[in-house]
Amino acid sequence: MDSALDLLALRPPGWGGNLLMGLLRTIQIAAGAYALGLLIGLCGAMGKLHGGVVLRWGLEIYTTVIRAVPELVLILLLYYAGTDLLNVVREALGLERADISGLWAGIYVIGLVQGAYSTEVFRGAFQAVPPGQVEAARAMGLGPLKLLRRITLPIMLPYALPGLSNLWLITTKDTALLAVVGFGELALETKQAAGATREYFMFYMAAGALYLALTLVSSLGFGLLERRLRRGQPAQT
Amino acid sequence: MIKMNKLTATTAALLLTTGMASADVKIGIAAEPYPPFAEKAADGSWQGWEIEMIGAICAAMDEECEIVPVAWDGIIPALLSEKMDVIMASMSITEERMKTISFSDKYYNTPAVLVGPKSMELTGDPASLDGKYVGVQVSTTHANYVEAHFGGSADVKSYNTFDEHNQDLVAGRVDAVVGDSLAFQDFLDSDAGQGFEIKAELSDVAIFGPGVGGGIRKDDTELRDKMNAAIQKIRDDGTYKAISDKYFDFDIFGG
Amino acid sequence: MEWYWIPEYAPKFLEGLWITLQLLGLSIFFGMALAIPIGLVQVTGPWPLAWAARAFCTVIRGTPLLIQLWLIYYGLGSLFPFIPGIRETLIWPLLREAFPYAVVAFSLSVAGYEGEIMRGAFRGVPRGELEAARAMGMSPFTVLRRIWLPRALQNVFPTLAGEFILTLKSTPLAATITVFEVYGVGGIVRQETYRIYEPLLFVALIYLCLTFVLVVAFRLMERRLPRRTA
Amino acid sequence: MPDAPVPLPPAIEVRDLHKHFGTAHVLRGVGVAAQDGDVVSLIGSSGSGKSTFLRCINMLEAPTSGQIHLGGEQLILKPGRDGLVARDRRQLEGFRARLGMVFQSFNLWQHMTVLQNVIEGPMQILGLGRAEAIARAEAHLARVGLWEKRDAYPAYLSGGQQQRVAIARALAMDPQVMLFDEPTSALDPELVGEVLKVIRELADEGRTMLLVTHEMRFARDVSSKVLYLHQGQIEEEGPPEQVFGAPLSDRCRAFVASVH
Repeated sequence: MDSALDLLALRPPGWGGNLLMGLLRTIQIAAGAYALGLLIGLCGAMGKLHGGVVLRWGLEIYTTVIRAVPELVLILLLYYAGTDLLNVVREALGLERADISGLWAGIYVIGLVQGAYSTEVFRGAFQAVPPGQVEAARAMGLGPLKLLRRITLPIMLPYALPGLSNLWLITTKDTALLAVVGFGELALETKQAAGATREYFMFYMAAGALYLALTLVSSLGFGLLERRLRRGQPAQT
Repeated sequence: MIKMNKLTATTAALLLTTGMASADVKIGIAAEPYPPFAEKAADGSWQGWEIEMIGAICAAMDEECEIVPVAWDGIIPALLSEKMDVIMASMSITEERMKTISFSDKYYNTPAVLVGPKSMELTGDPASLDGKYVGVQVSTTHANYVEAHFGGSADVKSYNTFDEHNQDLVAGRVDAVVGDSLAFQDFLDSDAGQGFEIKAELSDVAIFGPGVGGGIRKDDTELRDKMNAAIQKIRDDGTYKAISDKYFDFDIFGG
Repeated sequence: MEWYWIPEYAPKFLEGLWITLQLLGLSIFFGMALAIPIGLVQVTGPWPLAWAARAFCTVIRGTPLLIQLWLIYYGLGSLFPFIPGIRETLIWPLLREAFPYAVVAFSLSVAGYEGEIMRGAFRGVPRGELEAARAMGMSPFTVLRRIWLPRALQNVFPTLAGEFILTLKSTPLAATITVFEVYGVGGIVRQETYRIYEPLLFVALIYLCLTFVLVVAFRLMERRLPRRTA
Repeated sequence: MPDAPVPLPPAIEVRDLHKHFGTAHVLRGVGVAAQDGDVVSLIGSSGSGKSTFLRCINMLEAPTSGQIHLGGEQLILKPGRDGLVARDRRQLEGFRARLGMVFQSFNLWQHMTVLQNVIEGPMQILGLGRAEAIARAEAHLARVGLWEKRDAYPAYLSGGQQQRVAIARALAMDPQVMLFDEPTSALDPELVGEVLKVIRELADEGRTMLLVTHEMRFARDVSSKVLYLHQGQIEEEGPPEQVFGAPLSDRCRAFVASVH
């Protein structure tokens, strides 16, 4: 087992460094995708709650389809469709064709998927905001943007947080699916290391441990965040 | 028969990153390891015979090249959607593929073989594989061969990568695998491959075609002509032989 | 868009569909069967068992299913050569197939997620109802069998539809270990026809229909099973 | 109490307000005018439209028709999806800033401390500096008797305390008119007194107020004018002595008798 563990060393011929680079890339993709997902989710929730009929129907189809089709299928579809679409747009604008780098493609693909889920999370949270508290701010003459920033968002966030922390964990795990498309994140690095060394068991265990560490650290962080955001609310028993 | 010095394999002097700014020519390779043609080293670089060949051809074409690793099963769609300009991933030139893409001239040709455990009596004859499990990589000419010749007698299992069916051969989940003779060499030389040997050479020109070429979009004739000239050039000036001699002690170009 | 290939591959898709449904059904069945003890020991079990169950749920929920699947299939497989005689055992025909590994991996995943939910469900049964049963002279096991478990399952039922859909959406991962279910068949079509979008769209449509059927079926069932709790 | 009309425009004047909820016609031409320092109480049974009327004044509900004037300035309205809406958002926001609203259910912002609740409006809407806003907030909190609670979160206060904070929050905007929407209806009986005491002090100071309430004795004591609403119309209107002592309308008499 000694020699097998040597393969986890951080420098070549050890593969530990590759795994850590993969982990870093996983975190980059996950963080970017999560941010994109939150943005889509916020806009989507607002659209679902306040938008016109067409917008609401469009969003309904978006969230329903995304949540009903396996992530793996979506990732492949969005990957090809997205880059094609980008190039159609670029050509229409008279620009040269461009390729999205692996990082950005991963962010965009996973972000679009996560957007559907966070739309639902935000929608629920917005609906949970006591209407009276918004009314009190409107009665005082607060404009729509300030109302959103100062009142609605801060009140809504604690309601959204459990769902959002769950989504972050799902996002980090979903990045593993990019390995199937050939993106060099943690799962693919692991597969390549396992294939090159034939130490399948050890490398998959190591990857599992890295993902688990990421999850546990994230949960800890979200726990702290939740405590901070829930200030002003008596502890629930 | 083969001189293996993969420890001294050189790092291809190519950019690995796939950036927003596109290089002149993007060469697609399979993201899965396929030694000794292409595999990822622990230091993160791609190396192997085919990677060096990409370097030589690009130099001969006088082009900046960039390597784009993509999952094998999506490599032709990736070419068609212009994520890359050429596939150089040990892809055999076949009639079926020619319906969708075009190819450069071949740059190597090696026979397909059947590999199985030393302890088992196997031949290339379909009858000897009756009731056996045969592993093969999906959407390869080898898969077509297995389907056509062994489909009636053996139980065929399809794998996404070459590496995975070797893994299941060692685990005993399949009794034999079919693939490229050279690709197997690395496996047979490894510790895990000690119990296995080449059982038979398989030939069927209708399926295997003339050899391995660079996959190019049909409308990209300019690039195809350029690449053909480059292959001819490195064949003529000895670059091809110099690279191949580091890996093999015979002419991999084939007849 | 070209769809000429559909008739040619229809039988393959039907086979794939059958495999998908088998994967789904077996995984939910075994997963739920595992989830019940996993949830229960976390509420009442001795601490080593409770701790182990908790750790199991954390690990399963904290790592990607794809990695779990690869670990179970390729990781375990790479250990076989070191186990002499394994190929002579009775279970070898099962061990060499990929399908059982997929079922095991998905079942463990279901057990990890639903085990956590079962824990809450067991805890959510009002104390008073259990005390009433105990006061009547029921043995602990009878209380569990007649009162506690049925009430907990009742609480869990609404989550089951979600679990079915999540598991259905996980089944394509099985294609990465040579189980050619619907997605895997779509992959074959993709490779043989070199069409980029159509096979994927077709596969997406199949999953959309399956999800729809699941949702409707559960809605009907929920209507038929009157919830006896307020 | 002003005893003669002043040539100044009324502090607030609402004319002929109508409101439909779907097919229900809940306000049928209600109007009110209050001079500076007037305290106008609106009474009536539940569903008479008095709360809706109050909420239409600062456009929390969209009226179907009618006019709203504040200090002589008319709020410009235009047709919208569910009724009239303000044509100019800025004008509406300005109106609202000058109308202090106190709700039945307090509606304190749960994610802010008491002090943060009170400085929010002055800082965000009036553009006051932080120090000035805090000084002003502390003065108002002191007068409602809650200065010590300034760093507490609303969830830790009693209902009466929360409502007093809500009053301080409205006062901190230095409004021209205060609107009270049943300010004590959500309170336990023993907490009603502390809130009424604060409102009475404001009335004594000469604040202009519109008050929807069920506290008849209180309305009688503090009001300069009382309106009795029935089914979306003003059934009786006059000084408290008249409305409570010798109402012209039978219905009003029955109502006053029933709640006494």
